[in-house]
Amino acid sequence: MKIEMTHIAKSFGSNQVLKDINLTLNSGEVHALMGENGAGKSTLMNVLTGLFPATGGQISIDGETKSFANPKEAELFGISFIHQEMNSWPDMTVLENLFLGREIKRAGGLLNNKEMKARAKDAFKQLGVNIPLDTLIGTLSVGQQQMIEIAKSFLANLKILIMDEPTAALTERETNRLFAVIETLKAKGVGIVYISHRMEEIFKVSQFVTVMRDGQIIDTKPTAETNVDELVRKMVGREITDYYPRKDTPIGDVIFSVSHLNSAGGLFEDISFEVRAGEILAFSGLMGAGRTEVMRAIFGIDKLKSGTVTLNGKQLRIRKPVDAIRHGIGFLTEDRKTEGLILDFSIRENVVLPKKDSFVRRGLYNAKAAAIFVRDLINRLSVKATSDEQLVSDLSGGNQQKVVMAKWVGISPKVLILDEPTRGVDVGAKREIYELMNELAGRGVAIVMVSSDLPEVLGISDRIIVMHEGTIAGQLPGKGATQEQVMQLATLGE
Amino acid sequence: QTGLGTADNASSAAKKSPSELSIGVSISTTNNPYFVSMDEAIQAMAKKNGTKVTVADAQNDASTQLNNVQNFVSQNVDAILVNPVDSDSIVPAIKSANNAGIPVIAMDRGANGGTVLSTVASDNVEAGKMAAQAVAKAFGNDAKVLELSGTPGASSTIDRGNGFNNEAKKLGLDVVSSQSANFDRTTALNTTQNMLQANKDVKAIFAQNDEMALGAMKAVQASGQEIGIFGIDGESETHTAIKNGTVTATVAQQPAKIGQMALQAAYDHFNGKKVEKTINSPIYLVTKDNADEYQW
Amino acid sequence: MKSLGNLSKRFSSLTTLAALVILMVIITFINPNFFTANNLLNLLLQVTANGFIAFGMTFVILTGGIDLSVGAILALSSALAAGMIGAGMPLPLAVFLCLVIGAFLGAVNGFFIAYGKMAPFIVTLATQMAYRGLTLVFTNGNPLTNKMDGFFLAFIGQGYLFGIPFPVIIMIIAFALLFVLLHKTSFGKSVYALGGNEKAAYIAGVQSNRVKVAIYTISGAMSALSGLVITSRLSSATPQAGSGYEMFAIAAVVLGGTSLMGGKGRLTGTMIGVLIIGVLNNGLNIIGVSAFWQQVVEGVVILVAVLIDVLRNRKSLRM
Amino acid sequence: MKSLGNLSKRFSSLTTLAALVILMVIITFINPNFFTANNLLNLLLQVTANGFIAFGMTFVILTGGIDLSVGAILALSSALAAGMIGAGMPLPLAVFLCLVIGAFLGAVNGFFIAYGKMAPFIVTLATQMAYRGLTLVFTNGNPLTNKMDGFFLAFIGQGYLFGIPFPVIIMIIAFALLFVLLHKTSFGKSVYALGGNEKAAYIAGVQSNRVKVAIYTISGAMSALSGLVITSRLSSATPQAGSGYEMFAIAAVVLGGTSLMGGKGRLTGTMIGVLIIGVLNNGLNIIGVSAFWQQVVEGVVILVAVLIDVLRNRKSLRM
Ligand SMILES: Nc1ncnc2c1ncn2[C@@H]1O[C@H](COP(=O)(O)OP(=O)(O)OP(=O)(O)O)[C@@H](O)[C@H]1O
Ligand SMILES: Nc1ncnc2c1ncn2[C@@H]1O[C@H](COP(=O)(O)OP(=O)(O)OP(=O)(O)O)[C@@H](O)[C@H]1O
Ligand SMILES: O[C@@H]1[C@H](O)[C@H](O)CO[C@H]1O
Ligand SMILES: [Mg+2]
Ligand SMILES: [Mg+2]
Repeated sequence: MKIEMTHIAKSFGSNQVLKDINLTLNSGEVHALMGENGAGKSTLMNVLTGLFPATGGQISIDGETKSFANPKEAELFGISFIHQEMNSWPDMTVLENLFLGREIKRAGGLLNNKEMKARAKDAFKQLGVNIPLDTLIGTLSVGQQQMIEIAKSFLANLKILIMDEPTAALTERETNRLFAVIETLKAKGVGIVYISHRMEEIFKVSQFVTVMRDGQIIDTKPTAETNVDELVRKMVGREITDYYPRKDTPIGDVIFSVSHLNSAGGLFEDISFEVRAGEILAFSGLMGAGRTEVMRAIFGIDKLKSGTVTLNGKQLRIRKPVDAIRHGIGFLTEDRKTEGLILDFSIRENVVLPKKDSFVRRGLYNAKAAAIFVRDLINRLSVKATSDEQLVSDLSGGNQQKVVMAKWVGISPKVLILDEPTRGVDVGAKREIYELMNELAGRGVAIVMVSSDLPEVLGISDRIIVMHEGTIAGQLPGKGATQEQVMQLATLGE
Repeated sequence: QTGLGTADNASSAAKKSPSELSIGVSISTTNNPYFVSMDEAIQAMAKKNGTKVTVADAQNDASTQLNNVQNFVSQNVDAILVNPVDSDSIVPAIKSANNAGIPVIAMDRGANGGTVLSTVASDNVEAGKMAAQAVAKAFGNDAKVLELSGTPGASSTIDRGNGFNNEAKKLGLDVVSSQSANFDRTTALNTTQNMLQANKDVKAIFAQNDEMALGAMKAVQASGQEIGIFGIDGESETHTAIKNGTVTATVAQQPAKIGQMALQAAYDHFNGKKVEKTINSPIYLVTKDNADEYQW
Repeated sequence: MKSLGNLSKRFSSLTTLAALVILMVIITFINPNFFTANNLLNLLLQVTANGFIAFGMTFVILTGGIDLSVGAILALSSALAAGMIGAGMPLPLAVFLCLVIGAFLGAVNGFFIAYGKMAPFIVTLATQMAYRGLTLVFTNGNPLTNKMDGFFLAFIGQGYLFGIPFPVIIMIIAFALLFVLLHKTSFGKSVYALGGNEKAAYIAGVQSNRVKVAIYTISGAMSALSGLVITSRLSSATPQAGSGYEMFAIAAVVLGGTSLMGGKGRLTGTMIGVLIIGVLNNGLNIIGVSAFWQQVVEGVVILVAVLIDVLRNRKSLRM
Repeated sequence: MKSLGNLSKRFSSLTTLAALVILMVIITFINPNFFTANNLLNLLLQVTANGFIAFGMTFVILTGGIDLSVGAILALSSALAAGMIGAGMPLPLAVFLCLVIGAFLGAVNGFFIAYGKMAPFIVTLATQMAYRGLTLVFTNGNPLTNKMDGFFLAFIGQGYLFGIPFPVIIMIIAFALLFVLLHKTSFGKSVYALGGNEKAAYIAGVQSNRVKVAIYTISGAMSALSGLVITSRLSSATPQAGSGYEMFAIAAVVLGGTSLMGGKGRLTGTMIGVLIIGVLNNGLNIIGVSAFWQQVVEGVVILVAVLIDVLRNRKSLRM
C-alpha cells in the first residue's frame, strides 16, 4: 500500500495547524514523524484516518483519491491508528475493549466469544502480553493499557499502522518487546508511522524520518543519512548542544524524608528515603514497581497503613492533597488527562487551581492578579497557546504537560514530586523542563522525579532510587551510574 | 366602589350584559375528569352568552393558583371564578381580588377568608358521611371496610376522610385499613389487591373518589370476591359500573352544574340581582335504582 | 483463576439481592400474609408495569442518558390505542400500533438527543410535558373505556397461563430478549461503550447517533408495553396514567447497581431493583403503614440500600 | 484583544436572552395586556419562588450534581416554621430557623453524597420522599394557618418597597450575593473545578467533600427561602407545597446554558432561564391558551430554546 498526501491543510477556526503537507508512506517501512509539541503530527494522522476533515489538499492510496469519513472506515481499509491519548473503557473487560466496534459474530448476530478469545490470546502472544481477558481495563496500569491499545491494532486487517507515542508510558522492557513486534510487522509488509519524542528510538526502528515544524514539513530523509543534532536543529529551528543541562547548584540539608511507609492497599512496603534541598532524586524501576503509588500515598491521594512523612524536621499529617499543598508539596501526576487537568477549562483556570486561595483579598478572589501570575508562568514555560484563556483540551499533548507543570511550579513548592514529567514532551520542551527543574533546585526546592525514561534519569538526577515490586531495591549516584546498573536493580537479576 | 358592594352582596356593580363580561376562571387541576367537566360546562355556557373567559390550571399547586389569580387581577377581568386548590391558602388570592374590587365566586371548595361574592359547592365532609351511611345500610353497622384515601394533604382527602371516618365511628363500622392511592386508578388497583391480601372478610371498600373506586373494582373482580364498592364523584363510567353491579354506589356531585351556577351568579351580579352567599350544589347517592337519572 | 472484575460484578447483584431478601424477611415477620403464593404472584404482577419501563431505562442509563418521558409516552400511546379501539380497529392491530407509537415517541427523543446534541434530561423533560399535554388534548382529560373489554386486550393484562399472570410471562420474555440484546450482541457492547467513553466509541466505529436513537426507541416501546398492560388491567386508558413512573424506574435501575454516569451496570440488577420497590409498595400496604409514613420508609429504604452497595464497593476497591 | 472564551460566554447568555425577548414580543403581540408595568411586576413576583431554588440548583448542577429534594425541603421547612409560629415563637426567630432547617436538610443530602459517595440523583430522590413524608406526618396532611398573618411574616411575601414587591428585592439581593460567591471567591472556583474534573480538582487541593456539603446546604437554604416567600404569600404552609418544583428549577438552569455534566454555566443564564419559564406561565395564562395545550406549548418552547442554544454553540465551534 502506498499513501500519498499532497498539499494537506487543516485549520481549527482561524488557527491554521497544517499547511501544505506532502508526505508519502509505503508498506514494509517504518517512517518516523518528529516535531515539537503542537507541530501538527497527531492532527496530520487524524486527518489521514478521517477523524478530522482536511481543509485542503488530497490523499491518494495506491493512486486513487481517497478520503475517509471516520476512523472506522480507515481501519476497514487497513489503516489502524494507535492514538496518543488512550481510547479505552475502564469499566469494560480487556476482551470487550479489544473487540469494541469489531466484534466477531456468529450466524444470527450473537457474539462469538470463543473466537474472540482465541484471537485475543493470539495477539497477546505475539506481543508477549499476559493479562487475563476478563480483567477490567481500569484496574490496569497505564503501560498495560498501552499494550492493549497496541494489541487492538493487531486484530484489524493491518496494512498501515500509525503509532502516536506508543512508548511514552512504557518502560525499557516493554519498549524492546514493541520494537521486536515492529520488526515482525515490517517483515510482513506492514507500513508503520512512528511518532515519538525519544530520539534513540527513532534511530533504532525507522528507515525514514520526517520532521515537522509549525504545521509544515521541514524535511524527509532516510534515517541512516541523518543524526540527532540535525533532527533537533530542524525540529526546534536552533542548535541544542546538551540535552541534559548541567546542574551545578549546591545541594543542601535534608528537608524532606519519609520512613517506613506501608501502603494500605499492600502496593508497597517499608519505603524510606530522604531528599535534600536542591537535590533531584530520581525513582526508577519497571512498570508496576510501585513508584507512582508511593508518591500518591505521600501526597494523600491513597491511604497509608503506617509510616511517617517529615518536612524540615516536622512530622506532617497528610490526609488529603490539600494538606500536602499547604505544607508546600506539589505533585505532578502521571496521568495528565484524568488527574492533572480539567480539559474543558482554560489554561488560566487550571494553573491557578492549587494556588487560588492566595489570590483572595478580604474574601474576594482577585482575578486580575491571578491572570498576571498565570501569564508570567506560561511565558516562563513557553507554553504554545493563543492566550491563557485557551482551553486546555485544544492544546497539543506536550503543551498540556507544560500546563500541569506550571500549575505545580506556581505553588512555589518546597518539595516537588514529578511523576513522568516529560511524558510526551518534545526535545526542546524537555530541555526547558530540565532547566526549570535545575532552577527550582537552585532555589532550594527538593525534587523527586519518577521516570521511566532511563537516559533522562541518568542525565539529570543527583541520586537514583530503584524500586522493585513495592520495595526499594537499591540506590545509585546520579552521575556515573549506567543503564545496566539500574536495570539490574530494577529486575533484581530476574 | 364595587369592592365595597360585593362585601354585602348588594348589587351595586356597574351593569354589564354577559357579552360584555370578561371572566377569569382558576381551576385547581384539569388532570381530573371532575374538573374537566366543570371547566367545559363553564366554557360552553360562556360561549353561548358571548362571555369572554380565560381558564388557568393551577396544577394542584396553591402558589401557582395565587399567580393565576393575580394575573387575572392585573388584566382587570370583571369577575373571577375560583376552584381553590386549598381552602386556606386561597385566602391571599381572594384578598388581592378584593383589593382590586373584582368579585370572586368560589367553586366546589370554599375559602377560609377574604370576601367572596358567593360559594357554589357541595360539601365534601357531607359526601364522606353519606358514603359511610350507604356502606352501613348495605352491609350492616359492623361491616369490615377498607378505605382508599386520596392524595395525602389534599383538602378533599381530608374532608372526605373526616366525614367518612367520623360517621363510621358513630355507626360502628370496622374500618380495618386505610391506605392512600393518590386519587389514581392504577395505584388503587394495586393498593386494593394488597389490602385484600392483608385483610380477610372485607365487606366493602370506600374510595374517596370514583377513579379509585374503578381501580378497586378491577382488583375485586380479579380476586373473585364479593365486595361492595363505594365512591364519590359520579363519573359517567361509575354510573355504568353501578348499573352493571360492579360498583355499589357513589356519592354524586355535579361539577358541571357547579360551574354553571357559578357563572350564572356572575351574570346575576352584573345584572343587578342579589346573589346568594352560598349556593348549595346538592349531592346525592347514586345506586342501581337511580343510576339513570343524572350524569355530568 | 476467576478475575476480580467478574467476581465484583457478581457481588454487586448479590448485595442488592441480599437487601431484597432482608426486606422480604422483615415484612413477612411483621405480617405473614405477605409471604403467600397468592400475594407473591400478585407482587410479580404489580411490578410488571415498572419492570418494562425500568428495563428500557437500563439501556438509556447505560449510555449515560435519562428518559423522563416514559410515563407520558405510556399515557399517550395507551390513549391513542384506546382511541383506535373505540373507533373500531381490530384489537391485535391496535395493540401492535400502540407499541409502534411508543417506539416512535421514543425515537423522537432519541433524534433530538443524538442529532440535536441536546441533553437527554432536558429533551425528555420537554417531551414529557408535550406528550402529556397531547394526551390530555386527545382524551379531553377523560379516561377512555369504550370497547376496552375484548378478550384479546383483557388477556394481556388479566390473563393467566399455567397459573402465572400473563403480564409476568411477558415480562420474563421481554427480560430474556433484552438480556440477550444487551449482553450477547455487538449492539449491547456499543451501548456500554457509548456510556463509558463516547469519543473512544466514535473512533472505534460505534455509530453513536443510531445507537442513541435505538435505545430511546426501545425505552419508548417498553413504556408503551407497560401502558398496554395497565390499560388492559384497568380496561381503560386514563390520561394521567404513568405520572411519576420515571422516578420509580430510575430508582430501580440505580438500586440495581447501574451507574447514572453510564457504562456500568446490568439488567439483572435492574430486575432486583424493580422487585425491591415492588416489595416495598406491596409490603407497606400489607403491613398497613400509614400513607404519610409510607413515603418516609420508602425514602429511607432506598437510601440504605444504595448506601450498602456503595460501602461494599468501596471495600472491594481497597482489596 | 478580548479572548474568545469570554466572548462566547457572553454570547451564550445572549442567545437565551434573545429567546426571552422574542417570547415576550410574541406574547405582547397576541395580548398587549402582557406588557404592562403592573403585569411585569406581577411576573417578577411570580418567578421569585422558582428563582431562589434555581439559583441554589445552579451551584448543585455546576458540580455535576442534581437536587430533586428542593420541593420537599421547601414544604418541610415551611411546615416546621409554621408549626413553631403556631406554638408562639416570635416571627423573626421562626423565619431564621426556617432557613436553618432548610440548610440542615440540604446538608444531610450533601453529607450522603460527599461522604457516602452516593449518586446525587438517588440520594435526593430518596430524601424527597422522606422529607415529603415527614411533612405530611408533621402537618397530619393539613395546611397550617394558625397565627400566620403577623406583619413581619406577611411583609416577606406580600410587602412592597419603592413600588417593588419585597420578594423581588430579596431575589435581587440573593442573586447578587450568590453571584459574588460563585464568581468572585475561591469557593466558586472550587465549585466549577469539581464539576470540570473531580479527581483533578481534588488533587489540586479542592476539598471536594466540604464543597459538596456546602452546595447542597446552599440549595436547601434557598429552597427554604422560597418556601418562606410562598408561605408568606399564601399566609399558610401547605404540605403539598413545592411538589414538582425541582423540574422547573432544573429546566431554568439548563435553559440558562448550564451543562448538566457540570463545570460550565453562569448564574445570569439561570436568571434568564427563570424568566423564560415565568414568562411562559404568565403569558400563556394571559393569552388564554387552554390548560392542555399549555403543557404542549411549554414543552415545545423549552425544546426549541435549548435547540437554538445548541445550534449556536455548534456554529461557534466551527468558526
Ligand atoms: N480540536 C482542536 N481544536 C483547536 N486546536 C487544535 C485541536 N486539536 C489540535 N489543535 C491545535 O493544533 C496544533 C497541533 O496539535 P497536534 O496535537 O497535532 O500536535 P502534535 O504535533 O501531535 O504535538 P504533541 O507532540 O504535543 O503531541 C496545536 O497547536 C493544537 O493546539
Ligand atoms: N476525587 C477523589 N479521588 C480520590 N479520593 C477522593 C476524591 N474525592 C474525595 N476523596 C476522598 O474524600 C476525602 C476528601 O474529602 P475532603 O477533602 O472534602 O474532606 P475529608 O477529609 O473527607 O473531611 P473533612 O471535611 O473533615 O475535611 C478523602 O478522604 C479522600 O479519600
Ligand atoms: O372533587 C374532586 C374529585 O373528587 C377528584 O376526583 C379529586 O379531587 C376532588 O376535590
Ligand atoms: Mg500529538
Ligand atoms: Mg507510574
